[in-house]
Amino acid sequence: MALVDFANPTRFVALTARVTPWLIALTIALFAVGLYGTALAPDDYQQGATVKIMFIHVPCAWLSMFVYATMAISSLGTLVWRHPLADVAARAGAPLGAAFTFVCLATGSLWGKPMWGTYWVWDARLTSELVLLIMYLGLIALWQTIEDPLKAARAVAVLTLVGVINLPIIKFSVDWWNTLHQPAAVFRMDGPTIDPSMLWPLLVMALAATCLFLTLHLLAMRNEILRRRVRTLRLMEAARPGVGSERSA
Amino acid sequence: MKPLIALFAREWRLSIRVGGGALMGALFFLIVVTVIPFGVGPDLALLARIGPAILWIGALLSTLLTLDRLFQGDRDDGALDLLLMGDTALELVVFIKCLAHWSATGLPLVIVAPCLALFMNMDPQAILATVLTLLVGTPALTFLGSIGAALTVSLRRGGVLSAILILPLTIPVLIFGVSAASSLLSGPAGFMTPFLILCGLALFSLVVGSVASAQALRLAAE
Amino acid sequence: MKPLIALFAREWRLSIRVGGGALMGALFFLIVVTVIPFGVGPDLALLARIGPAILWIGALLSTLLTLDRLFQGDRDDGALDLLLMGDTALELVVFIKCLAHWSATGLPLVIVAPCLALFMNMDPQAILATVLTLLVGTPALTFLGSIGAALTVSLRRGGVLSAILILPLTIPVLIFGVSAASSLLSGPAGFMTPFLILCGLALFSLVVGSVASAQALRLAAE
Amino acid sequence: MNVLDLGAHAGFIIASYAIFVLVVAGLIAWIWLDGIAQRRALAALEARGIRRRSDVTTSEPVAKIEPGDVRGVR
Amino acid sequence: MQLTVDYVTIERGGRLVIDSLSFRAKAGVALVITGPNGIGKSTLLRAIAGLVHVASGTLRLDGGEPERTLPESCHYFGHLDGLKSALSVQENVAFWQAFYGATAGQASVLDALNQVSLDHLADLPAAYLSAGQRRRLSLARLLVSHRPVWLLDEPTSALDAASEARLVDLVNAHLAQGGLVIAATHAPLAFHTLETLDLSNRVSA
Amino acid sequence: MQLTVDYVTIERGGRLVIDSLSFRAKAGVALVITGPNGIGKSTLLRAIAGLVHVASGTLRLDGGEPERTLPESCHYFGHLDGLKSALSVQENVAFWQAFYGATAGQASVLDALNQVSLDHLADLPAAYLSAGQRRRLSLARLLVSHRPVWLLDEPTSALDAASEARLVDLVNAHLAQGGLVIAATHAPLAFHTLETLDLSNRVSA
Ligand code: HEM
Ligand SMILES: Nc1ncnc2c1ncn2[C@@H]1O[C@H](COP(=O)(O)OP(=O)(O)OP(=O)(O)O)[C@@H](O)[C@H]1O
Ligand SMILES: Nc1ncnc2c1ncn2[C@@H]1O[C@H](COP(=O)(O)OP(=O)(O)OP(=O)(O)O)[C@@H](O)[C@H]1O
Ligand SMILES: [Mg+2]
Ligand SMILES: [Mg+2]
Repeated sequence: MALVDFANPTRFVALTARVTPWLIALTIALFAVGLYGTALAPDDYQQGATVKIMFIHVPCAWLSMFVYATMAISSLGTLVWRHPLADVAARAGAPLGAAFTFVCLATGSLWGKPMWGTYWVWDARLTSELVLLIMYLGLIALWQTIEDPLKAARAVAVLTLVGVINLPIIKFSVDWWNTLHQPAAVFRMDGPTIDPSMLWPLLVMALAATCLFLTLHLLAMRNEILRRRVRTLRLMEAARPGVGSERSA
Repeated sequence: MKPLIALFAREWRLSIRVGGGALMGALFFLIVVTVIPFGVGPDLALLARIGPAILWIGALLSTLLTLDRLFQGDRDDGALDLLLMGDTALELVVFIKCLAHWSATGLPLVIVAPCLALFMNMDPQAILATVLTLLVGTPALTFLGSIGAALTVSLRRGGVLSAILILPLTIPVLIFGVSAASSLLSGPAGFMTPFLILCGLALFSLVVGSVASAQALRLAAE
Repeated sequence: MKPLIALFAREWRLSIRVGGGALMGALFFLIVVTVIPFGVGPDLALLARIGPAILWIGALLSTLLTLDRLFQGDRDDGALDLLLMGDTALELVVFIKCLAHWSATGLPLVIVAPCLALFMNMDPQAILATVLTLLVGTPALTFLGSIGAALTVSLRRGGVLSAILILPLTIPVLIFGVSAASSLLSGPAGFMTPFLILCGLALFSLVVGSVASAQALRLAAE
Repeated sequence: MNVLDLGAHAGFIIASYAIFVLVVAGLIAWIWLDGIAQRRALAALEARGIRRRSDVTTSEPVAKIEPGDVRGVR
Repeated sequence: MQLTVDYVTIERGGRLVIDSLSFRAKAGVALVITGPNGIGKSTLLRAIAGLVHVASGTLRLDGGEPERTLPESCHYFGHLDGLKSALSVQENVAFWQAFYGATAGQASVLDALNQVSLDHLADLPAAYLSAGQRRRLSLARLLVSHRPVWLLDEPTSALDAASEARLVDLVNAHLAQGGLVIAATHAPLAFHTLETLDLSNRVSA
Repeated sequence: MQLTVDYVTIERGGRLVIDSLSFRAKAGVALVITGPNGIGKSTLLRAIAGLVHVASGTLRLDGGEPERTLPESCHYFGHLDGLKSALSVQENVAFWQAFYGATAGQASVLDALNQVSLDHLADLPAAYLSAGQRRRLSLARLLVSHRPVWLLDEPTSALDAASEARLVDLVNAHLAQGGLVIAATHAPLAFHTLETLDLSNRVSA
C-alpha cells in the first residue's frame, strides 16, 4: 500500500479497520508484560513501594510531550500542505494528550505527598506541565469555537506550533532551575542511571502506553473523519433547493 | 415574560457559542491564578495570604474582558435599534442581558474558585469566605461594568470616559470584597461588616447599573 | 517606508481618538497594584519584596485587557481585507500595528510604573531594574498577545479565549522579567543573565508574533 | 515476597493506578460512543438519500434511483 | 390609520438635516421617499422609529392601537440586518418573533422563511448567508410579528430580481390588509398604490 | 492585459460554491457577473482578490506588471467600506493613498473627493456620513492609487441616480485607459463595453 493511499481519508478508514485488532492485541500483551514486571520490580531503597507510581507517571509524562510533538508535526502538514488528514490527526490527538497530561499531574501529586510532604509545589517542572495541560485545553476550546473545521484546523495549527516552545521548557526545567523534581534518569547523554530491574518494566510500560495511544488515536481519527462527513452531508442537505427556492426561480 | 425568556436564551446561546462560555471563564481564571506564583514565587504561606486578592482580581479582569462587547455587538449589527423598538422596557432588557452574561461568565468562575483556592493553599474558612464574597460581588461587577459598556456604545469616542467612570466604581466593590474575604481569620465580626456593605453595594449596583445603562443606550441610538 | 509610516500614524490616531484602550490599561494597572496591598496587608517589607512581581503581573493583565481589539475593528469594517491586498508584507503590517499599540498602551504603563513602585516601598535600584525589564518585556507581551488577537479575530468577543491562548506563551517572559527585576539585590550578575534572556525572548517574540499573527490573519480572511 | 505488599503508602499507589484506569476507560468509552453516534448519523443521512458527490458519480450511476429514494423531492 | 408628521426638525452632529417637514402617510398607500444621498431619508425613517431625537415638531399615529407608542407600532428594516452570525437562520427569526410578541394570525417562523425562500437553509448558521440572503432573512422578521407601520430603508439593496418581486408582493399584501408603508429608495418600486415625497424639492442643504 | 480564470473550484464552509469555472476578462471590456442571491458572485470576486482560498484551478493576470501578484493588482470595492468612523473623510482617503502607494498621474486626495462629490465634507468625521456618502468615500480609494483591475461588488447599492451615473463614468474612464473591470450586480449598468457572465446558467448545485 502506497503512502498516497494512506493519505486518502476513505482509504484511511478502511486501513484502520484492518490494523486496529492487531494494535489492540499488542497493547494488551505489552501491558500484561509490563504490569508483571512492575509487580516484580524491587522497592526503591529511598522511596519504598511508592516507586511503583513511576510506572504510570513516567510513561504518561513522556506521552504528554510526545503527543504534543505529534500534533505539532501534523500542524506543519496542515499549514504547509493543507492536508486534511493532518488536521484530523491533530484534532484527534488533543483530548488524548490532555488525558495523559492529567494523569501525569495527578499521579505526580499523589507521589509528591509521601515523598515531598505536599501535593503541590509551584516548581518549574510541575508548573510547566500544568501549563501544558492548559495549552491542550486552550487548543480544544479554540477548536470548538470555530465552526468551520478547515478554518479551525489552520488557526489551531498556528497556535500549536507557537506552543512548541513549552516542550523544551518542560524537559529542561529540572536542569535550568534547581527544583524538587527528579532530574532525567533514563534519557541522558551518559546512559540511564536507573537500576535495570526497574528500567525494563518502565520501558515496557512506556511502550505499552504508546501503543495504547496509537490505537486510540487511530480510532479517534476515524471518528473525526466520519464527523466531518456527516457535517458535509448535513450542509448538502440544507442547501438542496427547496420548492420555490431561489435556485429554481 | 416571554420576550425576556427569549432574550435570556439568546444571550446565553450566544455567549456559549461565541465566547465558549463556562469552560472558558473557568480556564481563564485558572490561568490567572497559575501566573501569579510564577511572579510572586512559590512561597505557600504568602500565596495563602494574597489568595483572596488574586481571586478577586481574576474575577474583575475576566468580567472586564468579556463585558465591553455586551452591547457593542448589538449595536454593530443593528440589533440594538430593534431591541429599543420592542414593547419591553429597556431597563428590563439590560437587566436580562447582564443576568445572562453573569450566569454564563461570572457564575462558573464562582464555582471553580474553591478548586483554585486549594492550589493557593488557602484554608477552608478563607475559601468559604472568598466564594461567598465572589458570589455576591461578581454580579455587582457585571452590572457596574454594563454602564461602561453602554457608554462606550453611545459615545463613539467614549472608551476613555467609560474606563474612567467604571473602574473607580468597581474599586469599592473590590476593596470590600477582598477585605471581607481575607478578614475572616480575625473572627466573624471582621467578616460581617464588609460583607454587609458588599451586599448593599451589590443591590445598589443592580438598580443603578440597569437604569444608567438603559439611559446611556437610549442616547446611543442616534 | 511611506505605507508603514501612514499605518503607524493611523493606528496612533485611532487609539488616541477612540482608544480608551490606553487609559483603560493604565487604570487597570493602577487597580491591580493598589488592590494587592489590601490582600497582603500593610507589611512594607513584604510589599517591597513582591513589588516587581506585582508590577509585572499588572502589566501582563492590562496588556491582555487592551489587546483583543487589535485586529477586530479592521475586520469588522472590511479594512483587514484591504490591508491584506496591499503590497506591504502582512508581517510588516502586523509589526507596525503592534508597535503603535504598544506605544499607545504599553509605554504609558512603563512610564507610570516608577510612581507605583514608590507606593510599594521599593528601593531606587529595584525600581530602575523593574522599569528596565518592563521596557523590554512589555513589547514582548504585546507581540505574543497579537497572536491571540489574530486567532480570534473571526470570532466576535474573543476576549477571554484569546487570553487563554496567550497566557501560557507569555509565562517565560514573565518568569525572566520578574527574576531579573527582583534579583538586582543579589548583585549585577544576578540581574544580567535573566535580563539578557529576557531581551532574547523579546526579540524572538517580535519575530514569532509578527509571523504567526500574519499567518492567522491570512486564514481569517476567508 | 508478597507482590501486593505495598507498604505504608498503599493508598497513594492504588489511587494512581485507579486514576490511570479510570481516565483510559473514559477515553475508550468516549471514542466508542462517539463512533457509534457518527455512524448512526451517517446511516440516517444515507437513508434520506443524501450522498457525497464522489459516491454518486463514481460508485453508482446517477440514473439508478432506488425505490424510496427521495432525492430532489422535498 | 394615518401617520401625521408636523413641522419636524432634526439635527444630527450639530447640523440641521431636516427643517420643519410636514406630511401625512395613509394606510393602504405606500409613501416612497426619494432624494439624493445625504438628504435625510434614513434620518427621517429613524426619527419615526424613535431612534433619532426630534428637535421640534410632532409625530403622531392615529387609528392604531392606543396603548402602543409610535415606535412600538413600527417595523424598521434598515441598512443593518440585526442578525447574529452564530445563531441559525431559524433561531434568528424565532428570537424576534418571541421578543416582539407572536401575533395570532401571523406567519410561523417556517412560513416566514418559506415566504422569503430561505426555508431550505433554516438550520444553517446565519454566518453562511450571502448578502442578499441576509437581507431576506432580516425581512422575515416583519412577517412573524404584526406591526402596522413598516419603515423600509432601501429595501431592495442586494436583492436579486426574483427576491425584489417577492418583496413588492409582500408590501402590497401588507398595504391591502390596511398596513402603512414608508420606504426610502433610489430605485423605482412597483407598489400597487404609492405616493412620492421628494425631499430634494424641500431642503436645500 | 487579460485575466484568465481556469477551472476554478471554491468551497466555503464545507460546501462547494463554485465548481470548475473558467472564463477570461479582457482589458477595456467590463465583465458583469450576474445571478441570483447566493450563487457565488461575491465569492468569485473575493477569490480573485486573494481573500478566499481556491480549492483548485488557476487565476492568472497576463500583461500586468510582472512583479506584482494578482491581488496586488486589484482594487476591491465590496460590501464593507473599510472606513474608520473616527477619522475625517480626508484622512480616510489619504491613508489608503499612502498605504497603496500614490501613483504618479493619479488623482490627489482632494481631486478624488471632488470626483465623488464629497469635497465639501472633507473635514467631517466619517461617522457623520449617510449610507450613500460612505459608499462614495470608499470609492474614492480607487481613484487615488492606480491598480489595473477593479473588482466591484454591487457597486451601485445605496447610490442615488447622480452618483450612479458618476460611478459609470469613472468605470468607463478606467476601461478607456486600458483597465480591467469585473462587477457583480443585480441592476443593469450602462458601461460602454460589457460582457455578461451569468453564473446561474453554469452551476447546478
Ligand atoms: C505533580 C507533580 C509532578 C509532575 C507534573 C511531574 C512531571 C514529570 C514530567 C513532565 C516528567 C518527564 C520529564 C522528562 O521526560 O524529562 C517526569 C518524569 C519523572 N518524574 Fe515526575 N512529576 C511530578 C512529580 C513527581 C514526583 C513526586 C516524583 C518522585 C519523587 C517524580 C519522579 C519522576 C521521575 C523519576 C521521572 C523520570 C525522569 C527521567 O527519567 O527522565 N515526579 N515527571
Ligand atoms: N450618525 C450621524 N451623525 C451625524 N450626522 C449624520 C449621521 N448620520 C447621517 N448624518 C448626516 O445627516 C444627513 C442625512 O443623512 P441620511 O443618512 O439621513 O441620508 P440619506 O438620505 O439616507 O442618504 P443615503 O441615500 O445616502 O442613504 C447627512 O448629510 C449626514 O451627513
Ligand atoms: N463566510 C461564509 N462561510 C460559508 N459559506 C458562505 C460564506 N459566505 C457565503 N457563503 C455561501 O456561499 C454561497 C455564495 O455566497 P456569495 O456571497 O458569493 O453569493 P452572492 O452571489 O454574492 O449572493 P448575493 O447576491 O446575495 O450577494 C452562498 O450559498 C453562501 O451560503
Ligand atoms: Mg440612507
Ligand atoms: Mg454578494
